[in-house]
Amino acid sequence: MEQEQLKERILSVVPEAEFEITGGYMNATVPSAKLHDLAKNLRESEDTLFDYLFCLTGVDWPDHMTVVYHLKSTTHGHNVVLKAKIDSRENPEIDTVSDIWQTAEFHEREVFDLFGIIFRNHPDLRRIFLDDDWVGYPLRKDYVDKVNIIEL
Amino acid sequence: MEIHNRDQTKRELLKDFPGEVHEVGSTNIVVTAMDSIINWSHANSLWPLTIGTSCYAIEMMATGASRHDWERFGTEVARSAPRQADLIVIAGTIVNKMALVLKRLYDQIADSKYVIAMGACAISRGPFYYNTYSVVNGADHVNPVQTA
Amino acid sequence: MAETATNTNTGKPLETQEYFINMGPQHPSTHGVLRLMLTLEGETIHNVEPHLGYIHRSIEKMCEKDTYAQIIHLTDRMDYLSSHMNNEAVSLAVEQGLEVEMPERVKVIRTIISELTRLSSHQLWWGVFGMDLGAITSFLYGFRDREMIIDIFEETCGARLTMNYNVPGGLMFDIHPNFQKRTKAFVEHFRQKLPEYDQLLTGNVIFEMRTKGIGILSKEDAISFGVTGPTGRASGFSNDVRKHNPYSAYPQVEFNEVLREEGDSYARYKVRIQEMWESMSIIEQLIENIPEGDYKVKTKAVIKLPKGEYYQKVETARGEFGVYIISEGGKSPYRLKFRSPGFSNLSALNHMAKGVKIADLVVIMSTLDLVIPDIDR
Amino acid sequence: MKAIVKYISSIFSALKTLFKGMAVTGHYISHPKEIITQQYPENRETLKMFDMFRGEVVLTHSESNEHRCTGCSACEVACPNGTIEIINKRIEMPDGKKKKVIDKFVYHLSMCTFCNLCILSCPTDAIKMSQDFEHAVFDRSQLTKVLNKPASKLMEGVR
Repeated sequence: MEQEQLKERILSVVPEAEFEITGGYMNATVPSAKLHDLAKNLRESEDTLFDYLFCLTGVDWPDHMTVVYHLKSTTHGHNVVLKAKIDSRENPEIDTVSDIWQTAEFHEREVFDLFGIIFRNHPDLRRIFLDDDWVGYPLRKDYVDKVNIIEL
Repeated sequence: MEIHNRDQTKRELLKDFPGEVHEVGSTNIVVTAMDSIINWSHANSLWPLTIGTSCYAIEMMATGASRHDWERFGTEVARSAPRQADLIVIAGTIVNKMALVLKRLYDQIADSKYVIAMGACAISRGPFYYNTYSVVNGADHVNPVQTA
Repeated sequence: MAETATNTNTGKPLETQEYFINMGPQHPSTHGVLRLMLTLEGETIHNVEPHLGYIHRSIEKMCEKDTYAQIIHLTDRMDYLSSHMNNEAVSLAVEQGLEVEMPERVKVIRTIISELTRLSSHQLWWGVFGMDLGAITSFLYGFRDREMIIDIFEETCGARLTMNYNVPGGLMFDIHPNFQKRTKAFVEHFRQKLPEYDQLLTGNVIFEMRTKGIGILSKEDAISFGVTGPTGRASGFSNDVRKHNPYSAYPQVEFNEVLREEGDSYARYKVRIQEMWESMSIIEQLIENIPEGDYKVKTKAVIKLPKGEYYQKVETARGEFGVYIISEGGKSPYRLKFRSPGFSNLSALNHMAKGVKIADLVVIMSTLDLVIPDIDR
Repeated sequence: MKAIVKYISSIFSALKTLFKGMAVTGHYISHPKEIITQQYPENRETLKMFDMFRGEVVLTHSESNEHRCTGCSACEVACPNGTIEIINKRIEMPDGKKKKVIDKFVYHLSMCTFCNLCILSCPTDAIKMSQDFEHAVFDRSQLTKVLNKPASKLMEGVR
């Protein structure tokens, strides 16, 4: 599917989506509440069929957080990048997509571990890399650790 | 630990050697009983514990493989259970979560035990010195290291 | 299945109980410091729960403070068996941001060294796979041939494993005058030695019984779990980045994407063996005519990437490796994410290992070809 | 009956594949020239590393104990993990001007990852990688080295 068609397709599901082309991919920024519906729609529709989630990233911005989903369709060969904007930095929450792509289960645990974004309805949301009693979320920009981190 | 020179080390190694060593030219002739030399070599061959956490593990495997072949020195087998080993080669970065495991492995090895820290990450964090939140500052913070 | 055992005194069926067993982090066949919590009934696995983080070194956090040239030496230490390809991914992403085109010479050399790295990784995997199955001979043979490749690397860039040969904007050094001669000699040598691998393992009855039909992963699951690389291709998931998103000199060369349909451990083994032949063919196509030219383009001493987002994926020996750079225009990235192939491949382990015996878990893990620092980062 | 034939034939095919593998091993027993094991440390005299091999960073000194390091700290900045520390001092020149020269070129071998960025960044080619690889010591503090030799001077004409 061409980028323009894809754009219309996403707009028909989420009218408030914003688009941007960077890094060779089309980026669609959507509110976090609409993400799950849009992802399910794109995964299951015959004309889009995004069945391969190849990257799931959490990003910490000064005033909000985003979760970035890189999607590809193995049958049609087209790509799209979905960005879910989470307004709150204190209590970031978003619906899980692990029921749509199974690989998201691990990736979401990683994002939870390092950014503290809570994925609702996730089957097993625990820290994956760090100890269970670790305080704080180290990949956030305001994370301070006087004991371990030696600043250069 | 002070560093010995070559002759000193040799003398120290031969202190409990069961037999006489006669130097003939560039080679040595040993006069001893077969049983006692077998027992001596059993007692003095180090069996390492394989604890490879990262890149260094591959180099350690390469040391044990066909080109370099550490079995020439009596390091016959690399064991995976601490009870059978008497040398830990810490090959790789030790992070906070792994430090507890390493400490337990060290405690489980029977005396006398030796530790070799191999590579920059194990000796002193190496590339992971600055701006990292999870790496232990050198393996000697976890257990004593005899050789780095 | 055997009938349920009964208590001889009461005649009632014996109650079986699930129990837990810990595999790792100190275990020879977890290939590092992976810890698995196994839920077992007898010897049958009901659930596998990977516990990660025993080598989590916070590389992504460190990258936010480093310059782009310094990031390269950290990517070496993630998937150290395909370090050159990891370096290439970061280099390509930065070059994409700077909008510079590499000279043909750089592209060709990068591709040759990538394929040599892939060969060395597969050789090591083959050796260790045999060892996991209890055959120590393969370990010695795999490493013997690997040392020849290591010699080429050592002569070209001075390092054996963590090469740091790619830099943003080209290569660190030009190739050594002996490079072509040595590489040709290696390919010739390995074309004779690879059939030995088949003689030692492939046809062996014990080997086949231990791998055929073990750990089956269907194509749908492979896509859903994002299982890439030889593991995914053994399930019929066509995911070779070299074919689908060609980079460097891959558009110029002819090679086949190795695909198999079975999805079991034996298929994964065969895919890797076949990939070694393909890699050798790629090297042979390129090694004769390395174009003349510069080995790097001139970049600023401290590279500043324009504001924007860059995603670059490459095919490492384990699968699709992605670098996602978010730049705010500074000399270090705002956020850098590594999409490591091992992490996604590991997420399928529980699905594949359900219902197999505990000894087969070692086979499945070994054919997934996990590198734990790549997973933990 | 069929099962018995299958059973026996599987034994024979197992033996056949076993001997096939053993034949490969046997080939190498009878061809000792193809064995590649290095007899280190016996071959220490003849063992030569490749020219490019990155063993450790050294500061090259000429015969008259002069080096080329101006103390510009470019390598210190380029190093990803703070391996190099350059301590400068000010000395008074004969003509009364003060000049900055290096006091200590501290090199932490225990932290070095041999990434070669310092060598590339050096504007005066003062440092290079040596081929030395025998670095084992008994304590990690011995791995911190001062690279400039005592009483060494900056080479004439290097700036």
